[in-house]
Amino acid sequence: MEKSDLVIRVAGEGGEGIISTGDFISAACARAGLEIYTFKTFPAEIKGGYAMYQVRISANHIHNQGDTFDVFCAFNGEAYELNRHLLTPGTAFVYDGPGGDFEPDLPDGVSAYPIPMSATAKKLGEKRAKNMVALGALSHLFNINEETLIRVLSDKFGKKGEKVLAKNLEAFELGKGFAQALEKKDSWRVADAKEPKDVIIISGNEAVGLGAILGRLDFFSAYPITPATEVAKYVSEHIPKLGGTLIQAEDEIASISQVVGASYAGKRSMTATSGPGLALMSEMIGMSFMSETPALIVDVQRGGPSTGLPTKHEQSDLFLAIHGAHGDAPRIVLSVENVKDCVEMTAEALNLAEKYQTPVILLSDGSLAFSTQTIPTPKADQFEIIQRKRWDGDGEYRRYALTEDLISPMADPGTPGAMHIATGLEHGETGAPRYTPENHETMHRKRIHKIQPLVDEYRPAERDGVEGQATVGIIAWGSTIGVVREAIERLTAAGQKVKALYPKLLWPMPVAQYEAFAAECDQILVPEVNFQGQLSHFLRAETSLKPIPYTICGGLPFTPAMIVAKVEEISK
Amino acid sequence: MEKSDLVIRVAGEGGEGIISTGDFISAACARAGLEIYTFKTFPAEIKGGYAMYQVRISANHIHNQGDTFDVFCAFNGEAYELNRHLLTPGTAFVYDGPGGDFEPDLPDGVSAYPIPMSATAKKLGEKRAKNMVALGALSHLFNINEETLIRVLSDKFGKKGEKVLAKNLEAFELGKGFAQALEKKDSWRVADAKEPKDVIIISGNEAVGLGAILGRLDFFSAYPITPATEVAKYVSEHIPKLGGTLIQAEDEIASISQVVGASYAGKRSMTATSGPGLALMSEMIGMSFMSETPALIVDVQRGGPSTGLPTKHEQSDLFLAIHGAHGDAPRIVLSVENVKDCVEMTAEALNLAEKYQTPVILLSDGSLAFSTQTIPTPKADQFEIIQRKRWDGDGEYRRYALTEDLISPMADPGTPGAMHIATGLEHGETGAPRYTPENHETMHRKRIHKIQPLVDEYRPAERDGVEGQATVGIIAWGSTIGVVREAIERLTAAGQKVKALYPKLLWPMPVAQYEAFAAECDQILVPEVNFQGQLSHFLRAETSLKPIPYTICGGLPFTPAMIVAKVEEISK
Amino acid sequence: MNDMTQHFHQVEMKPKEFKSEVEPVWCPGCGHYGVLAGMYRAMSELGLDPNYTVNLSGIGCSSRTPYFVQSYKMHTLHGRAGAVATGTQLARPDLAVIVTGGDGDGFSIGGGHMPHLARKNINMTYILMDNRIYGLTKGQVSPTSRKEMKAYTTPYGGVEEPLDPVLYMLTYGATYVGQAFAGNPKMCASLIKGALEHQGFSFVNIFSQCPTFNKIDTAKYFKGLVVDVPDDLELDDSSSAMAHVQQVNRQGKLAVGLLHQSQRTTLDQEMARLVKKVGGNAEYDLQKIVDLSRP
Amino acid sequence: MNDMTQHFHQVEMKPKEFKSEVEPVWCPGCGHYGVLAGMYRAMSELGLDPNYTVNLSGIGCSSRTPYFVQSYKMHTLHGRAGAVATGTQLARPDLAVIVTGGDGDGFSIGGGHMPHLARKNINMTYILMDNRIYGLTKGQVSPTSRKEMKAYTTPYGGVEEPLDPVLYMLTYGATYVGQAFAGNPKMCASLIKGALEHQGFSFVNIFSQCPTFNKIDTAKYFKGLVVDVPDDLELDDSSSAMAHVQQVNRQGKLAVGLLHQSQRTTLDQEMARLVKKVGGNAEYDLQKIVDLSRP
Ligand SMILES: Cc1ncc(C[n+]2csc(CCOP(=O)(O)OP(=O)(O)O)c2C)c(N)n1
Ligand SMILES: Cc1ncc(C[n+]2csc(CCOP(=O)(O)OP(=O)(O)O)c2C)c(N)n1
Ligand code: SF4
Ligand code: SF4
Ligand SMILES: [Mg+2]
Ligand SMILES: [Mg+2]
Repeated sequence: MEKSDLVIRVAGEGGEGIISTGDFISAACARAGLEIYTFKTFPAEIKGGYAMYQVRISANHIHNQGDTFDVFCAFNGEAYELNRHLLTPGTAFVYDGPGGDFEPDLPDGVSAYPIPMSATAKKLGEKRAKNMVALGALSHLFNINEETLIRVLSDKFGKKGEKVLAKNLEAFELGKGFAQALEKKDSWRVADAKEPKDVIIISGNEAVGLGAILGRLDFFSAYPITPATEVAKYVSEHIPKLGGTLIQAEDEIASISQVVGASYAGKRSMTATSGPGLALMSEMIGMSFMSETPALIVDVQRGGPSTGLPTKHEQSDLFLAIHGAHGDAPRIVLSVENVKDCVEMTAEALNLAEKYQTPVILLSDGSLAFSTQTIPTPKADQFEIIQRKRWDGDGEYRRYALTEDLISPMADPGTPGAMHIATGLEHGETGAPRYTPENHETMHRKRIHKIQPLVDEYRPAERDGVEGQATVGIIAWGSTIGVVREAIERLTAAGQKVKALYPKLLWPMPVAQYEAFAAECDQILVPEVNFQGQLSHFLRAETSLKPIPYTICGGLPFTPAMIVAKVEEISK
Repeated sequence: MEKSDLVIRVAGEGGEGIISTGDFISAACARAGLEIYTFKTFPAEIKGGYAMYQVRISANHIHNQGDTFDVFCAFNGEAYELNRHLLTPGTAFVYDGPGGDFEPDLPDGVSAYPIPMSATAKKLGEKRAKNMVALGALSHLFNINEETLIRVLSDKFGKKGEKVLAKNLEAFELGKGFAQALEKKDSWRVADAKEPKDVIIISGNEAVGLGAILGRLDFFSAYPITPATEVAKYVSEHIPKLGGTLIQAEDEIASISQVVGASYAGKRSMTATSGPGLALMSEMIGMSFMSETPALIVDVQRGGPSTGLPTKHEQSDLFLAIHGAHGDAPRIVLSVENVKDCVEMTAEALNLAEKYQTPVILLSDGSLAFSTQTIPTPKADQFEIIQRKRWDGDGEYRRYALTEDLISPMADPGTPGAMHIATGLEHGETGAPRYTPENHETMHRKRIHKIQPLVDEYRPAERDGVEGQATVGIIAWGSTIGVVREAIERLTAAGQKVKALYPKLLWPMPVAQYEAFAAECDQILVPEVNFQGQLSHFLRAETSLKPIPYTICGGLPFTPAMIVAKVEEISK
Repeated sequence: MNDMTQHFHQVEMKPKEFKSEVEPVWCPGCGHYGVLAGMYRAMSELGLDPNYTVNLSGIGCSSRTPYFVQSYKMHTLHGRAGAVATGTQLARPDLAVIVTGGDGDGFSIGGGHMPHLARKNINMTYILMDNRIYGLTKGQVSPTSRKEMKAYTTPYGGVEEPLDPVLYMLTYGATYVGQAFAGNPKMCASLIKGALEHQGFSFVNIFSQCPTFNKIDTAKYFKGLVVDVPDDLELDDSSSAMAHVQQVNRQGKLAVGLLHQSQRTTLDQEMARLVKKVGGNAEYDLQKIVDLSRP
Repeated sequence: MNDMTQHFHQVEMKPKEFKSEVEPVWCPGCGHYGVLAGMYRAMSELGLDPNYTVNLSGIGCSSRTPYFVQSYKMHTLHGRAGAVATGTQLARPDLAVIVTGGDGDGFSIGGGHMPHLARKNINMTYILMDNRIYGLTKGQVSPTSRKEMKAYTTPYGGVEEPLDPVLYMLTYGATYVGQAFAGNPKMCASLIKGALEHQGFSFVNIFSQCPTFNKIDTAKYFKGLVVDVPDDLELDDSSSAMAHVQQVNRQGKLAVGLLHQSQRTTLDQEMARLVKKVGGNAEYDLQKIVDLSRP
């Protein structure tokens, strides 16, 4: 790795401005034409507690949060203690001192830069300026573009008045001064500013919201849950601008019910939740399936089961997403890799729900929820809006007409001549109850087979790595894909014959693609952040693949180094 | 099939005494030392509509409802119309005539016996006596033991007073008289009375209730749902006799919540529901798993998905039963074959929940729910009662202590020195929240691996058919097993090399048993009443088997003949 | 005007013309027939365009009602009709939205949704067909069953106090609350008509006998107990209605008639206000929203 | 006597001895501290044996309470504590069963269970820590949020009428209803003590400020509004309580103190009656039950 691909971690007590420090660095670097990929952990408790913000910065494209950090900035002793074991020879270490609450006993080879953050803030009479002191120091030490940083600060604090801005800039300058007085002992530096790119910087949850808006969402029903709530927050701010509606429901069952009701009324409708909410929605998702009413459910997965690890990352809702309803009720299940996907695939998922008249579950996860990333600025008109098939007024209307593509025209209430019933009972073509064996088989086939063409219509799962036969083929889903991309880069650079497949359509399964991929691999490795190896299960069940599951479930994502090591282990 | 293995179908309008006619025949035959196996369909609507009762009677052991019926008794024209296509040369046909509401145009070879049921009942001035006339005729024509039948009628109507009894017996005699006046044209007859056996006659749902009582259930929380409600009905009548409690909750979420609460308080606790209820329970089942609180959930499956075919048979909740919760939360899943299993496996499932401190889902289905069968009278003391592991008072109490068998001692509230918290949050050994990666992995392993020993402890799945290599091996679950048993009998009798495996423990999967079985079979056939082939899915995912799924989902169970035909088809 | 009143007096249809092609499947003597007759009549009198009407229901005998009515309709899940209807109404405030369902559907499994329909003042009409029993599942106690009732899972008699639907809905802030007996389809019709005309959440509780499973709350029983709301009841004050209902209940009687009607902004009006506030419209330049996330 | 009163006056423990080893994780100034202090004090004054006490909760800041109290305890799911507690109480009527939870937990997702706890008169104490906000999820409107509140998913201000927990519980038939302000732990303690002593379902609503996310319902705000229940309120008549609460609300104030207390058979007593009626006991001959199914 070139030194200009830099990872900076800032940590301290929640409320000390850890998050805003990271956000300032990110924004400044983005303005300087660099890419950023951030990763955060929040305190499990409401106030105080340990908070961490890590930002990876590069002049090149970044796929994940990195293996570890190069620069560590500790605001307090707790942050130091929790990260001490991660400091290795070469790490640059910036900390609050003298005058901080701890004195580090550093491992050999760590370059330390004491900056009197608390003391300076105290002197300035503004405790909250502590992070500005740190920021000034970091900017100088690691070449964070000062000009863009000052502009970011001015934009942010300018709104709060001249005095606030001046105070913060003063702290910044003091921090910078302390750093200037120190000798630079390491070679870490952020890449130099480039031509600014046309990017936005946005978190995974906001990106889902943005995707929904660009996908011309009409109706959103929310019930708060970590780590999904910010989707609703984003949508609530913008959906009225489109004339749409966001309602906070009394619970997740009401949310999905309202979505189904609004969709019946002809509107593009969705909700977003996490595992516990998805579990509660199971019955109504079955109703959406049976009554063929479009519905989009975004599940931002968290550490499970049950209340589990509500603020931590996991990819463990795949079983529930694919199998979570009584009876046979398969649905479309997609998963996003990164923030860019959050925008694009949410818009796309709305289209798929409308097109196939069925529930669609889009899986995101805890590591993307709060990860902010630079992505090319989406163009509002780049998103095709697919409308549901609507009745053309010809002949007699039958809601569940058996058509060639198995998709029946819908009719919004208010369409003369098309009054009908949508129902969760088994029914014939008109919607009237019908319990004969033949009808049940026919209608089952209609509902289940109608989504099959998606396997071919959907863009093929992306492939990565070497051409031709590989010793190891990796299949990854969700945010693990970004980690695998970098592992593949490193492995192929090292001459290893490895390749990877990145499915985003998880159900119905693109079996032929899996088979073709596997045919070119001696072994198949499937890394995922859950205990049972959930995608491995589906691969074993629905393809001829014999995947080697590689599972971790400690609340953290994989790192590229872990994947590299695993590949090396199994290809020995 | 010998002629004394007889299937009689009685059909007509709901409310005409179809069900009681069938029940009388069943009871009389059971008293005469014969076995019975019944099968019913109820009108989908509340009153009126088509009702059908089929009873299979044999001197030998019966495993299912039979291929079709030998004797058909039609109370009205609708019943005739609905069954006409099933009348084949050889069928005996008893019907209401002259004076009924239809005149049959019978296929060739059907032996018809007109009995003026309505007219006679009218003459007697008691419309409700219609079925007694039919019963008298049937008794005479098909050798239904008159003595036991009269005793059954006396026991039943005796309670209602002399006059009622006399009137009914008069109708019975008249019916018999009409039959005596007719010439017997077929050779169908019920086997002669044998030494009465020590049996009870009970439906699948009542049997689940009885199993719960004999398993010393303390607490049941009910919410009505077809086809599971009779479990609660039975328990409500008898649980107070044990000093236990049944509560009707406001919904299924409350039911499973109450079960978890009662179980925390130290009581053997359960609920019973059908698919929609199971879907709603998903989140709290995850809580039972995470907090390691025993809970038994009986799911009497019906036609799905959604409201589906609420009164019809299906085996389609296996996906939900095994995978229905967010996060990794595998649980014990069992399924019953027949009414005898309903008694025994319910008692057993209560033990397993207690022993493994985890949710247990016991699957029954719509075809067993109302099927009454003769089974050997259970002995109240034949049921071992396994208590949960309780703290012995030694040392410091930790609710989630990591023990050798991964099962931690529980402590009922009121145990001094053992105050603790049970929780759905990830936790350390004491129950206090703990979110470290290492702890999550350790506790996950504990909860998931602790049920693994069950695979070996549980009685091995029964095997059937030929010894040695088979051309076809059938794996069946649930009530389909009974159908396969008979198919295997016929096929082996015909010299076919077939065998079968009857798993009742569906999760965790007894992989070694499946492998050993498959090693002796050229092909594996998996018949199940659902669309996607749900057990086949799990076999493909968790074993090396390549099952041939044989799925039907028209609301009706398989018949032995269907299995035989399928085996013949694939072994060509 | 973007509300459902625009679809009033749009058609001239006799009550029986609101019948659909599906025949009711209820038992003879079931009170639900009376409610249905009342609905037909109310729709006819209002001249309600069935193309702009959505009937929704949950699961139960009563929840079969939509099948029998000319309109758009949705047969949803047990207890969820109100929540589904909320989505429909907010999505299309120009529709007349009607929910029919049972006492179990509404106040047992659906009980968690009821307060929010009322306090959010969702502009719909909720008709509760209260037979004090679970009909479709063959006779278990419901939350409105009287304590003395023996039923399917309470063979030794009930153990719980019943609840009073209108008292609940008054507490929840429903802006229109009426109560009737199915044996009086005329009163049913007039209350349903009033409910449909009402802007906001309207609730009509209708005592509806279930001769098949509820042997104690018979038509005769209900008939003997109903007493009309006095003319001088202060209709716009929900506390008066509550006091009146409690007083009649204490006498062992049942108050029938319109109990309460008041005006409050409906949720769809609030939403329209929001849209206006932010200058929302279908042509809004989405790029402006994207641009907010520039670094 | 097989009820929880047998565990009163069994221990001599100071309020602080009811603290568990887990330190509260709430923000400085959070009202929930006051509620907790009230609980410790009530338990101490009652001499309640913590070994026979079960504290249950759902999910929320308030639902962390059981962790901090000496007793058996269960941290269940969002909205489900009341239903879980019902199972615990019926299974072991000799235990003192306490639920603590938030306004969202109790009246949003858990709202479907509340009526049934009350009307079934489950012998437990339910303490609602009403901060009029979703605390744990960082500040969304709850069903008790005032309409004017701007919050996480209501950036342009709220759109719904709040509900009043005590009015609801009075309508539901709770047999003990009190209301207090967390800033007055003494009143909290006395109401909680009364609730624990009460046989039947007792409900105490406690206004508990969330300084972190609810900037309008501050401690100061609450403090300025509370008015004590007058001495002459007819405590055993729930309509008096309802009228009083409504009247105080109309003045823009908040009624605090004991509002209602009455006696009615509890569900566990009904169950015990059933067992007695059928001659039930642990030694009952099960074979007799089997034999009922002989043909
Ligand atoms: C989730 C779920 N649980 C249970 C049922 C079974 N169920 C169907 S209708 C019904 C109750 C019907 O009673 P009510 O709502 O009062 O309507 P009625 O039949 O009396 O008109 C129940 C419990 C179901 N369909 N879905
Ligand atoms: C099924 C489910 N949905 C949503 C959540 C997320 N959640 C946790 S606490 C909470 C609300 C907390 O508010 P409240 O009950 O008022 O308690 P407070 O934090 O204000 O004390 C929510 C929505 C959850 N844990 N489970
Ligand atoms: S069961 Fe009762 S409610 Fe249902 S249709 Fe029959 S009479 Fe009506
Ligand atoms: S967020 Fe609010 S309710 Fe939660 S601990 Fe902080 S102050 Fe208390
Ligand atoms: Mg009812
Ligand atoms: Mg709150």
